[in-house]
Amino acid sequence: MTEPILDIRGVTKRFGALAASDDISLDLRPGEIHALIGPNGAGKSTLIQQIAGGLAPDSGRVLFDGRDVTALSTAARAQLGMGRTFQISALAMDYTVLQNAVLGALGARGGVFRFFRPVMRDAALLARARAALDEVGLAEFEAMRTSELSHGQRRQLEVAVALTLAPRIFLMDEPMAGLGSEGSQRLTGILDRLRRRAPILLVEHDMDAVFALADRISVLVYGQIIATGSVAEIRSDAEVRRAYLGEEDEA
Amino acid sequence: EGVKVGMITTLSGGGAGLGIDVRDGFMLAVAQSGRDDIEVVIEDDQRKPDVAVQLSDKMIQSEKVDILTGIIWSNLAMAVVPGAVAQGKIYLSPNAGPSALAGQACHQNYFNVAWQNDNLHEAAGAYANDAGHTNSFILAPNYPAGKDALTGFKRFFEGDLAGEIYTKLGQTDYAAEIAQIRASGADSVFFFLPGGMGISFLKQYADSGVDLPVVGPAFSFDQGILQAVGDAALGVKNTSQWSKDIDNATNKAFVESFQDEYGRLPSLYASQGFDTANLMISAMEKADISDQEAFRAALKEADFSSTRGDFAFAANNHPVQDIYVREVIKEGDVYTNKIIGVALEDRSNAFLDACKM
Amino acid sequence: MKREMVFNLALLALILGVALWAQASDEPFLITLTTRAVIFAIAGVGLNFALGFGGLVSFGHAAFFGLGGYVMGVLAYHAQTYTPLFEAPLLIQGTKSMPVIWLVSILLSSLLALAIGALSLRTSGVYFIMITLAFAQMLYYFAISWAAYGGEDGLSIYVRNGFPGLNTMDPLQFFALCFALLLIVLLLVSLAARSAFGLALGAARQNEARVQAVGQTPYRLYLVAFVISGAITGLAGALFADLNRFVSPVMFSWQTSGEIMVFVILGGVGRIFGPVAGAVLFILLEHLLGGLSAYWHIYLGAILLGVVLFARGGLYGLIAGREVAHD
Amino acid sequence: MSLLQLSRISAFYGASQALFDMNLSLEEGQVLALMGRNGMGKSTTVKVICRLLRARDGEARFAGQDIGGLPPHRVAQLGIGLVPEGRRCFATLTVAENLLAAARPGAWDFAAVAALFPRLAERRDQTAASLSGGEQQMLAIGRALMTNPRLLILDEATEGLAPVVRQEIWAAIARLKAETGLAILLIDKSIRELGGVADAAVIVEKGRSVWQGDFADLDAQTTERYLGV
Amino acid sequence: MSLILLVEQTLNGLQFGVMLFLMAAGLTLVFGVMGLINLAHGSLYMIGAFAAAAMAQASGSFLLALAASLVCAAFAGVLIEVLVIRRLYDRDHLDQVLATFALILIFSEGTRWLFGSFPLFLDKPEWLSGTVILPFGIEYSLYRLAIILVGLAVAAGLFWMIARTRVGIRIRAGENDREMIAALGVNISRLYTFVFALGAALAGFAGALVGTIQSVQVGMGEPVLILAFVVIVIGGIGSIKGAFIGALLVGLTETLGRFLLPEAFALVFDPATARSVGASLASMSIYILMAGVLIFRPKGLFGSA
Ligand SMILES: Nc1ncnc2c1ncn2[C@@H]1O[C@H](COP(=O)(O)OP(=O)(O)OP(=O)(O)O)[C@@H](O)[C@H]1O
Ligand SMILES: Nc1ncnc2c1ncn2[C@@H]1O[C@H](COP(=O)(O)OP(=O)(O)OP(=O)(O)O)[C@@H](O)[C@H]1O
Ligand SMILES: [Mg+2]
Ligand SMILES: [Mg+2]
Repeated sequence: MTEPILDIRGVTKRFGALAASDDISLDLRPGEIHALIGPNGAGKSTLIQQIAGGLAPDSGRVLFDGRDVTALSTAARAQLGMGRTFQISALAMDYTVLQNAVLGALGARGGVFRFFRPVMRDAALLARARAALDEVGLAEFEAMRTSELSHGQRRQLEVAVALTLAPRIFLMDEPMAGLGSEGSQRLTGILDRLRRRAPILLVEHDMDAVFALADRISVLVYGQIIATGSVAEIRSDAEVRRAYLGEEDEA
Repeated sequence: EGVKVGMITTLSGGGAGLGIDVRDGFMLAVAQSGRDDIEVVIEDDQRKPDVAVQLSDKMIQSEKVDILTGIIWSNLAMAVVPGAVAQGKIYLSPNAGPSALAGQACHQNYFNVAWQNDNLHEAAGAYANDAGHTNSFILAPNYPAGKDALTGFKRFFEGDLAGEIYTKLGQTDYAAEIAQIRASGADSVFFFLPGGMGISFLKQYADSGVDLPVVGPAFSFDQGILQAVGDAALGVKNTSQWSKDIDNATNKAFVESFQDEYGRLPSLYASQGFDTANLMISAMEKADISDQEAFRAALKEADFSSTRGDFAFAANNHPVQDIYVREVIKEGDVYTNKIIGVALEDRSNAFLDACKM
Repeated sequence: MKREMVFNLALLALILGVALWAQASDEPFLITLTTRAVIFAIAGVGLNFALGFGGLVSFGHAAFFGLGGYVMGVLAYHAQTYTPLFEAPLLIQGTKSMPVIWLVSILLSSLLALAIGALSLRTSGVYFIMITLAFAQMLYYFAISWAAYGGEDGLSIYVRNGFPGLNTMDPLQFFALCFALLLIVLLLVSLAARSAFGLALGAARQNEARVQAVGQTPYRLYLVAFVISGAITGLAGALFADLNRFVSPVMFSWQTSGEIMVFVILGGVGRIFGPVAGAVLFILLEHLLGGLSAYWHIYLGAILLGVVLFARGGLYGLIAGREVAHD
Repeated sequence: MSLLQLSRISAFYGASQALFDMNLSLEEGQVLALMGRNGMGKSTTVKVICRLLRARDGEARFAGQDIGGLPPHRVAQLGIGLVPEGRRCFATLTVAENLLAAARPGAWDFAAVAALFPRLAERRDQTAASLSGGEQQMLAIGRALMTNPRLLILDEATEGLAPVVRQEIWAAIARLKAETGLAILLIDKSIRELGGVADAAVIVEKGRSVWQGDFADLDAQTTERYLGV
Repeated sequence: MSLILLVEQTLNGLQFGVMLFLMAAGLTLVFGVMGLINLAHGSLYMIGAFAAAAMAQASGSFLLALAASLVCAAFAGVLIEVLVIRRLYDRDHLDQVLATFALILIFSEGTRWLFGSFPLFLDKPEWLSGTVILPFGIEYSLYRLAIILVGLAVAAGLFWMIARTRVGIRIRAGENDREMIAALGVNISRLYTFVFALGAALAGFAGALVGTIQSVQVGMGEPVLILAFVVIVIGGIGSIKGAFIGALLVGLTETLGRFLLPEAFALVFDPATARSVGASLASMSIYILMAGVLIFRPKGLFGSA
């Protein structure tokens, strides 16, 4: 079996009495899409935050490529190759779509402390940014101000920026949210191709997408992983159906 | 040939009252002289040193004035005067008299028609001796003029100091200081807190139940702000080179005509503005401004009749004059001052030796 | 974009034109006034770098303006009294050479900005506004009671400092010097605004989480911006003190911070030339309205109010359109 | 007469036009699905109805009244309850305060909302900012119900919700429809789930209403053409 | 230095703190609740003091003077809210700074134009004059005692209003998302006008109460404004509790610093240096306090937002 690139060991996070992450262990292996599903408020975003570095766990460790990154900042982890999307879009709203993408490319390349060369003339960065925009279908909107994008378009841009980073892994918190059916299908296609570039830890409520994409699924309920397995295993797990899927599967 | 005067003074913002009085006093004298060869250009310095410097440049370079005057505040004077006199202009100070300009940085073109900054404080020290105070508590804001004030007071005061403190510039609450005064065992208080600071202090002092006698320079008891202090000031002794009841014809006429003209009682600052203009006019009668040496000599003679009575210039171009003790009284509805004695006679200043002119 | 460029050039031409015209018609004071506007513009461009591009609303830029002023004051004072600044551990003499004074001002302002920034940038928003104010106020009160250099009275320098090959006492030559510095500063700032750093800084202003997620630390971006900003404003302070041949604690006061901020807002936040337009307009108003009435502040207030209410984005917003140019 | 009627609405964001010719009508007690691809103008239509965006042209009537010139709060008081895109809960207020802030007298009160979403009662004193995404969505719906509206507008109300919760919400919508006769304007990406409750549908494309009719009449060809599925 | 003096100074510090709270309360309300930086708060304070002085002059009644301060400041508040501030809610803070800075200019010079350049007279009434004897034999001004009580009452009232009442909740909701609360049927404009008027009235009231033992003059508002900002930032913006604690902290630091620092330095330096260095440091003390608090608690003591 291949070594996991992301390895979460016994992570615990409490908010007062609530254990949002309760001794969670989880890993992500090269080439796979590992979906993390679970009811609202189960602690998925909290876990993603702890992996990405926005929140420090009370205990437990996060290993990235064999290295303990628990103490590193968000920026440092991003530089090591963690690319993430946010559940609620986090974009530079006054910038154009292209500028947001270039920002991602710049972050990946480094050399932010350059003061005299116009960054929007940097061919390498532009090429990378445009490729990402093209991939999510935003190419024709590159000159638009981000604040003028519709909700769904912003979600697409969010993914595009993560793409520009060319990360070693993707952490995606509900990338499908807000996308129409067409958009979801398109993104599903993108993610499917993406897994070969870098494995994806995918938090998603869109079961069509999850079932279509996931190599493995972990189910988080009340801060605990209650099941991990293949699509088929999870679909047929009675506990999961009760806590999360409901009648979904029957339709 | 006439004279062109540039007046830079504070006409807007919190300290405007002083500038307005200086201006009004000055212009009254000019009007009374009946001369039509005096042109006065007036500008507002907003109490900002850099604005004052800019205005002085304007007066000198564009307006091409012969004489500058009007500045109220020492820090503005320090910003403007050295440059102006170095460029060959005559500066007549109607108010500020920082020690540097009396000593090291004195200049033949700089004449102070009000006082050297220490004078009124020195007089307060002298008066405290006369009044039999032997253990005084003294306070002033923590800036150069405040330090000068306490130094001036101590120069003449022979008793002990029950306490000596510097307050914050612009401070408005004095409960802590008053508590210290109460606890200090002092028999009297000397304070220098110009403007609103003094009003606040006096009101709070009167409210505190401490009733030690208070002495201060005229600045906190002048006509302009006395009404705002009200009863709290009654009976307080203060030192001043001028008072509206100084008994001479010039002063009587000044007080009367000022009241006629502007509908209010003149203040210390108004008298200084008035005297400044009259000094200038007296020089104009003797010499032409184009002959600066002669004009300076004429100024130095101080051959004008001052509202304060006797007036002469010491070697460093600062006044030699009597400094009075006044008491705050109420005349009808109006709070005002009454002279009760002379604190220092023919007082010059402490910086004569430092001035190499 | 085009229109903004035209307006930029017109603005510079106006400044230059006024100075030259004043020289021709022998109105040296007008040159001085223009120089004042130019220097304020430099200070504003400095503040704008932190405020406009980084969203760092510093209400304490008087700290750098004042420090620059005092660097000039103290160095020149020691030079003119022939007393050394320090004797131990090494002998430091005063100087009357502008380039040296500028360098020292820039250096010390940068260091001060580094210290203030490092502490202040732990906070954000209104807290940042107030903590920067706090540091400036500390310096203000320090300067007021610092008797060695005049306390509240300040320090007078009788003769303007020198610049090799120029007669700085000549208003036009000193103006030319300041104007050249303004141009240099504008050039550097406009390069920086379009650079990688500018892009990342602007993104940090808009969304810190985004910048972190692409692997950058907003704190570092902010700190660098703040230091650059402080250095530019410090240089302006040194020039301002030289213009007046005088320095006093007023340069440290919160009113000064406020005025510099007004230039920036008036001209247009985040516009490279905004502070230049703001400073010119402000000085012009001050000069024109001052003679109008003793209560001229009312008119000034009304005009400023009108600008905020009806010209969104300041003068540049009004004239060059609301879009911030990106290329 | 329709409860809500939009005729020939055009609207702009600054200089860019987002709605060109938008027509829509919604009857009392009806559930209307507003459909379209991303960025076609669904949310913009909602903003125009709630007067958060001023229509440049055209007419908007609600309950017989022209709402084009009314301020937003007056429109809301006429009986429009909005669950906006992106939830927009009051972040620093607690759950209870969020609900209370919107409350107007009527059948919906805290107890009724708590019965619909028990999770909210559990989180009663927690600030909205600390709620999970789904919890915030419930709060936004509860908040709109607290205004006791005649028309409830749900803009992507099930976005980000777990399947069980989504089913609950769809069930709740069905119940609202059956029991209260509340008119509902629905925006959602799941055609299947919309089909369970919607009576009628309007499809927007590039700021124009291009199709309006009974939901049942939506055929595969139409959805393929306008929605890409 | 006696213990009694120390106790008395502590009391003075607390009293000064309560006085500061009166000034800061309105500011934190407007600032925290409406997210508006109102530099003209100091002008409202000045307007209150001038209105009180004019009314006291005309009627001779202190209570009428206080009423006048409330009414005039509230009226001025409504006026500027409707004419100016209302257009600025959705602008960034900088536009608000410039606009309210302009208002300072207008109000200050307008007041000077109306009332002249000299300070006005405003004194406490007979029935609040004199001193009372507190435990430890401390002689204390009755008027200052009254200010403490009024300050506490205002604190309690505001706290209750913001935290508990429906109006308070809606105001805070509006602070989070003005558009959304309007879309829920709340007339947020009217609510904000009300809040602004309330904040203005409190400022004016503070101006009258404090002006009575300080000086009523043009420009009196600006130093107070800065102090009030310091207070609410230390406490955490928008928190009435924070403003209260912040005010007491600033009051104590300012008062005790002025008193103790020179004494402390006297242990190390000669008296003259100690006085001067001590006083300089005391001038900076509240700024040092503020910087210190913010470095360790970047959102102030009770800040959340
Ligand atoms: N800062 C906080 N303080 C207190 N509770 C918190 C905080 N952050 C999150 N929580 C709680 O922790 C739980 C987990 O939240 P989290 O956002 O991780 O959920 P989630 O699984 O992402 O849900 P969803 O699918 O709805 O987004 C929720 O109940 C939430 O209310
Ligand atoms: N605040 C805004 N400023 C400028 N343009 C905007 C703004 N919001 C939306 N738009 C533009 O208006 C158009 C319609 O947007 P709208 O939000 O109504 O789309 P939508 O149909 O709700 O899409 P989605 O399903 O993605 O939410 C979009 O093309 C978008 O670019
Ligand atoms: Mg989540
Ligand atoms: Mg939408």
